[in-house]
Amino acid sequence: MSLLSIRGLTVTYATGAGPLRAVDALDLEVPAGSITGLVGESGCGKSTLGRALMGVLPDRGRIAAGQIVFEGRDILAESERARRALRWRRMAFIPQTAMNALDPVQRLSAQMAEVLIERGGLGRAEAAAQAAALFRLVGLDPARLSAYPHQFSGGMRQRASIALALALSPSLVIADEPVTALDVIVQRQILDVLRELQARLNLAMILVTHDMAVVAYACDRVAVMYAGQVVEAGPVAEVLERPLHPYTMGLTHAFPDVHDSAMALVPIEGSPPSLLNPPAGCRFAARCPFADPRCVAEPPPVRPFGQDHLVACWHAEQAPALRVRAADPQTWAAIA
Amino acid sequence: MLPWTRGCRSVRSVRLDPYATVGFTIYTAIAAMAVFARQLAPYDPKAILKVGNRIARYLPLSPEHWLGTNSSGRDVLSQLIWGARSALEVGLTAAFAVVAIGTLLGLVAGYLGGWADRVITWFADIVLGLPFLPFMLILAALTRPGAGVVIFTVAALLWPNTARVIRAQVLSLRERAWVEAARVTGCSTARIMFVHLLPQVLPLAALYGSVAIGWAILAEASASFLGFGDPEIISWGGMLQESYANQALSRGAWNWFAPPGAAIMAMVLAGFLISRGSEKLLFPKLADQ
Amino acid sequence: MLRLAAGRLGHLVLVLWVVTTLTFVLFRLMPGDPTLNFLSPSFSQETRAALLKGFGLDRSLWEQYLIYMGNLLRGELGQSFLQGKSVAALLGEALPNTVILTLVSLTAAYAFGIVAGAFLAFRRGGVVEALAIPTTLATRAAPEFWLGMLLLAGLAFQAGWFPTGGALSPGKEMGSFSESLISADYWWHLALPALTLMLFLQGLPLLLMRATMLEVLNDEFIVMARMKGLSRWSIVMRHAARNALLPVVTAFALGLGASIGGNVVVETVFAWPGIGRLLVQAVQSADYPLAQGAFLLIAAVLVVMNTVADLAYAALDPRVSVGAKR
Amino acid sequence: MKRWLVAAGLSAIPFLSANAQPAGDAVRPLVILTQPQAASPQDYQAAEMTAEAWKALGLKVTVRPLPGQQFNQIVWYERQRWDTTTWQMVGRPERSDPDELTYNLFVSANIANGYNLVGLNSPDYDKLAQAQREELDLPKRQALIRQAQELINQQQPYGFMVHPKNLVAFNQTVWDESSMQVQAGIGIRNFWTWTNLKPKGTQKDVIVNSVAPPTNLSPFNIPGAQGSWATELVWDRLMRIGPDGLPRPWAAESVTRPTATTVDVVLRSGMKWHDGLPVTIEDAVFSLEAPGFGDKAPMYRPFVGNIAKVDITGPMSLRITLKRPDAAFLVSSLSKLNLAPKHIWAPIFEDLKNKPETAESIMEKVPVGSGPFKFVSVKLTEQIVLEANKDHWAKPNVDRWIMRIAPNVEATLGALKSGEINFLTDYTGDPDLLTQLAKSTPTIKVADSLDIGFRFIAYNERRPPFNDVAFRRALSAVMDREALAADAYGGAAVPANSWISPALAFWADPGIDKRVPGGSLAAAKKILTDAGYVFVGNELHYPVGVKETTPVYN
Repeated sequence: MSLLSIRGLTVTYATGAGPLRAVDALDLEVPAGSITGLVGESGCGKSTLGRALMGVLPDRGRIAAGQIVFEGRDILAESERARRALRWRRMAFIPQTAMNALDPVQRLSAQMAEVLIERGGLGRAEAAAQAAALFRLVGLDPARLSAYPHQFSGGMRQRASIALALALSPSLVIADEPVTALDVIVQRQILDVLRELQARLNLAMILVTHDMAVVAYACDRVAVMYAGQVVEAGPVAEVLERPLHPYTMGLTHAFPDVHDSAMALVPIEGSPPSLLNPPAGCRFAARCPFADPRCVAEPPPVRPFGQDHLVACWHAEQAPALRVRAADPQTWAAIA
Repeated sequence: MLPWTRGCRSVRSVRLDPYATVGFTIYTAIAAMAVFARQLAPYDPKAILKVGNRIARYLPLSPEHWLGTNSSGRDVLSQLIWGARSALEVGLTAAFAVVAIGTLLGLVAGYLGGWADRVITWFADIVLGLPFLPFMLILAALTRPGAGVVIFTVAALLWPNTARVIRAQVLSLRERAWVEAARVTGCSTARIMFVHLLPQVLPLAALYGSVAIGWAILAEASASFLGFGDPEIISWGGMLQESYANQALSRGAWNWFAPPGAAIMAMVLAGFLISRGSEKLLFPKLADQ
Repeated sequence: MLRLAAGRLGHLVLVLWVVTTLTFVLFRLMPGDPTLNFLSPSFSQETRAALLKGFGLDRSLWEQYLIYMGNLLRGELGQSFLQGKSVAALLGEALPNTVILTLVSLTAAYAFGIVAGAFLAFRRGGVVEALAIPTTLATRAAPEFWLGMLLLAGLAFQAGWFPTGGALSPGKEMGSFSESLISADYWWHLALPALTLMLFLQGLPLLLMRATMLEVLNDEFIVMARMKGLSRWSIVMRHAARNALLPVVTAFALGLGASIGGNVVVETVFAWPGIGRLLVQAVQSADYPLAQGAFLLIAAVLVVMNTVADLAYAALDPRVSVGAKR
Repeated sequence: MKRWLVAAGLSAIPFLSANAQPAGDAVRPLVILTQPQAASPQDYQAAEMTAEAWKALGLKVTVRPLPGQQFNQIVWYERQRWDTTTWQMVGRPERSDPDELTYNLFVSANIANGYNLVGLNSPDYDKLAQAQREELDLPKRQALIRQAQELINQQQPYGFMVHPKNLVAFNQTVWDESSMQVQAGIGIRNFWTWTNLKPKGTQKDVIVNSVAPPTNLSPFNIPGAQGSWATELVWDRLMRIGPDGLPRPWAAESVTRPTATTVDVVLRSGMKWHDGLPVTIEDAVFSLEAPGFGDKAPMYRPFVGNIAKVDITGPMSLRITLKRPDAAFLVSSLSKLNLAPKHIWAPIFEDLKNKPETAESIMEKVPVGSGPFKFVSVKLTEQIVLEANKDHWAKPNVDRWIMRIAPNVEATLGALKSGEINFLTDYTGDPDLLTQLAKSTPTIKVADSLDIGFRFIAYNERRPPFNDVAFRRALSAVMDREALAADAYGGAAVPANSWISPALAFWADPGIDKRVPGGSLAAAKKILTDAGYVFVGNELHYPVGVKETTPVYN
């Protein structure tokens, strides 16, 4: 039983040229007690998905269709009041850029206390104690609670953000590119913290990233998003070892491996399709070295493939052969 | 947000924004009045009109005098129309001066940096320490009052606002690849500044200019009101001052008193509306803090 | 913060020195001579020469400059030609009136502007905005004295609700300025000039508040606050307003400095006995020592308030005041 | 290029027309200086109307307003520079005697730096002016004064415009009109009104207004017309000009003139300074002598210039010996000099000896006089508050005399309406509006009276062609004084052709305003052509052979 299951979720943005479908009829299961990586290029809708889950979309965005079943309740069907009650208490958020995400003119103690008191119902003293405990939990010196965000390094700010997210013991944490802005060493430290805490607190976590290496390092499961849809999902080991979707194959080459930085970088040529008028067939077809006329004409359905592995590709059956071709940079270069 | 993108957006919004459209319409109307004053004005604005051998003072609104006449028997509408000319002259000259000085110094400070930047910034700080109206009054008292003083004061005291913004923009532009490329291919500093960078910052500078037009008109009106205007030139500020000196208010001569004030307001407003796309333009001092 | 303050103060002194020197040059360039005001058939050339000597105008510019700076440092601004009183005393009488007028109108303008600006930021794109923004801009675009005259005509001459000028009713005697401050009469006289200035000044805080509020509302930490499920009140008051107010507070300090000099016109319309009116009268009657003193005072207030604005911004924004990184 | 063409075109005209009519150079463009409209809308408009009239004579005329400071500088100190200027002489009680103006305005002694701005140099006039000054017999002096007026009428050194009317207004629910005094040439706004004014109700403060801030209030300074209203009340004078326009003893028990050059004064006894000390005969002597000490009271110095010596002849009496007979001495000196306390001012004069300042610029914290009112507070740009001196022999009926100082004419009218002021004493605005206000507001009553002063356009005889009497006469002839009085001065004025106002009926020459030589455009042109001037087309040229050598005013 998943902690969170998303069914047919569609999020649109109103633009001058009509609605833009940032997330399009997306399905996703997030099991309890694991880290699910949500990976894709920028603009593929993964951050929108994170914000949609939190119920805080930008002004022009709205959920057009679908269900979000969280802890057995369809939260989209519930009142705003009920949804607000869930926020931060049951599901929390770790933002991408902690510098802007923390109020620049308030001390961290105040920002912690605000959540603990207003949302957690703690007294002032309890809140202070709890804040100190949370700081220790994420590896920060509680004495630094009196600091302002700008006095922290990037890594420290991200730790503080994690502490904030964990303040009310949520069951689900959505981390939106939590390490993107950090240098490699610090990235690793933060990921370690996330993994350790996830295990210790038995959290479910969605880790949104564009970096396959992060997924490989930190996640249990992975969902690959392309142009507003999940194109492949499954356990990390399975997906990375035996990618079924050409896009996943491309991505695994497009980013330096955390373990093996010597591996050749193979960027995927071209850019994702417009979400205003998505192509009729497979959305990746235009950039796919293996696409054929059917790919262009018909959207591939999501199919289970083997143990716990989902993919949306007409050519999933030929995956082993394609993986070999995909390893050759020439294959990708031909597209351009 | 980078100042550059801010600039881009405001420039684009000038074209789209309905407020800006209104602003440009006002400017166009005033410019038309100024250019065709001779054709549009029904009377010589300086002619003392007579009824019999008496001066035609305070004639009410009529088909002959749409806005009536004033205390010295002059046609108010004709004065209003001719006033557009001096408003435009003062406004444009002052705005041009502000933009020219501000852009030049902003470019130099931003692109050259170093001591040039420090000197210009320091100079701007001094200028910001001079109170605008009092400075203009003193200047008017020690030279011949009139538009020259107004234009000089506006140019001398308002350039720092433009310079600051231009400098910020240049700072971000100079790091761009194409500037780098120009440098590498051996373009002279002057060439980079004036051929490559200048066209990029001009739209932003022009927005500042549109606000400066307004300040110049207001300054001219204030100077006239306090008795430091050029009495020989027909200007809206002068008309207000004249109506004030002749108690148009007590007389209830709204036809004399209201139009020039409204005209000044419209012209200043037009500048604001045009620059509204980027509201920070109105608060230059704060924009980069 | 201390280092910052020390730096700003050093800068302040430098700017003040340049401004005072500039003033000196400006006034020495004035044509004619100050004795003209004693125009009289019996006024002999010798007397004029003696007077010039009395004002030290017969010495070399350098000597005059040294004397001038020396006098300034001692707070000695000379004697008003026309009023037979020391300039310092006249300025001392006028300054509190200007300060009160400025403070009251500026505070009212900012109180109104902040609330209305924040409101407009929330009500973006409605009819209210479509009406309010042009109205605000128009008020700001109208010549102050014109606004003042309209108010004076409507509310004082026609309706008779307010006095026509001055700071106190005729014959009212106040032992001290503080006595004036607590008299209803003073505030009744203050109402119209303050209202005029307020109308003129409210545009800036309103538009500024609206603009920064809009910017802040799109900031990541506001989104985060919403995600945290915080109440609207907490979001607006604790996070949005606090951050949006920073530039507004700075603008207030700048406005205070600028307004002291900008009050010239309003003070003249309402015969408000402040520095601005004093300056206008001094300039009109060529009372140079008085004009020079008033100008210096206004410039000094402006320069000081510019510095205060910088420091206020620094003090309110921990990014500047705490830690060196910006 | 364009300018060259124009220049060529201009020079071509006399050349082409030379055959038709020989002529000298064209008269240069002339300039009328005046005050800016803001400062004096009436003079400004009068200048404009005059310029229009002169254009009909084929002249190019421009009106050039100058701000106060510059205006005074140029007119007063740069006498070679200007062509014509508007100017005015204001009415003051001491000018109730024609001597001051008759002498100062036109005698040749005042050409260099005195009141003879225009530089009229007429030995005949000088003789008349001196003769009237020394003539103590009234009918004879009257004849001399009228002779002088006719001489000036022929010379036309000024284009006289109007004698203004003083407009004042008061709240008749507050003040009893019957208690007001009308002074010839001044109206009801005068010393006698202030000391006699009776309140009708509980408002016992008379609140008057001034549109200009007075200068420093000192017994040795003339603080402008408005400031004088206050100083008159604070400092007593030995004599005062009565409502009838004649001098009468005031702080003196009696003033007699035993010979043409001696004046005997008996000081009123029992007078006290506002600080409580008695007014002594030494104080009186000091007050007559102090303006003559060095050059420390330049404004008052001329008033004692004819005093040879002052002797104390008894505990309360003194004798003044004059250098020359002076018909106007009682008016222009004894009615003008303030009684100043010696115990305060003697040390000040002593102190001033080694300083450049004059006594004019000294102001006591609370100035001390002996008059019917004493100072309470002074803020020269806001208000002056005087309170009644209950110990004075002529103690006023009002409690306080308050002068509000506000240059805004609109606000002043509003203040009258709202009751902030209850006696409008200084109104420079549109007469119509005041009349209308009185009509719509029954509590307000307007009183007007013809002033002693006059307004005129001065012709600078230092600059040709103004040195030519024919040219001056022609200019004066085309000025429409009726229209000026009606339009420029809003009807609150009467046409003038003399410096002596009809308000001074005894001295004025009735009908002189109708006797301007010429008097019509045709007549004026004839005056010019008779004098040799030539109209070339529509342009006035000098007589044959005369070159224009005077530079255009700039």
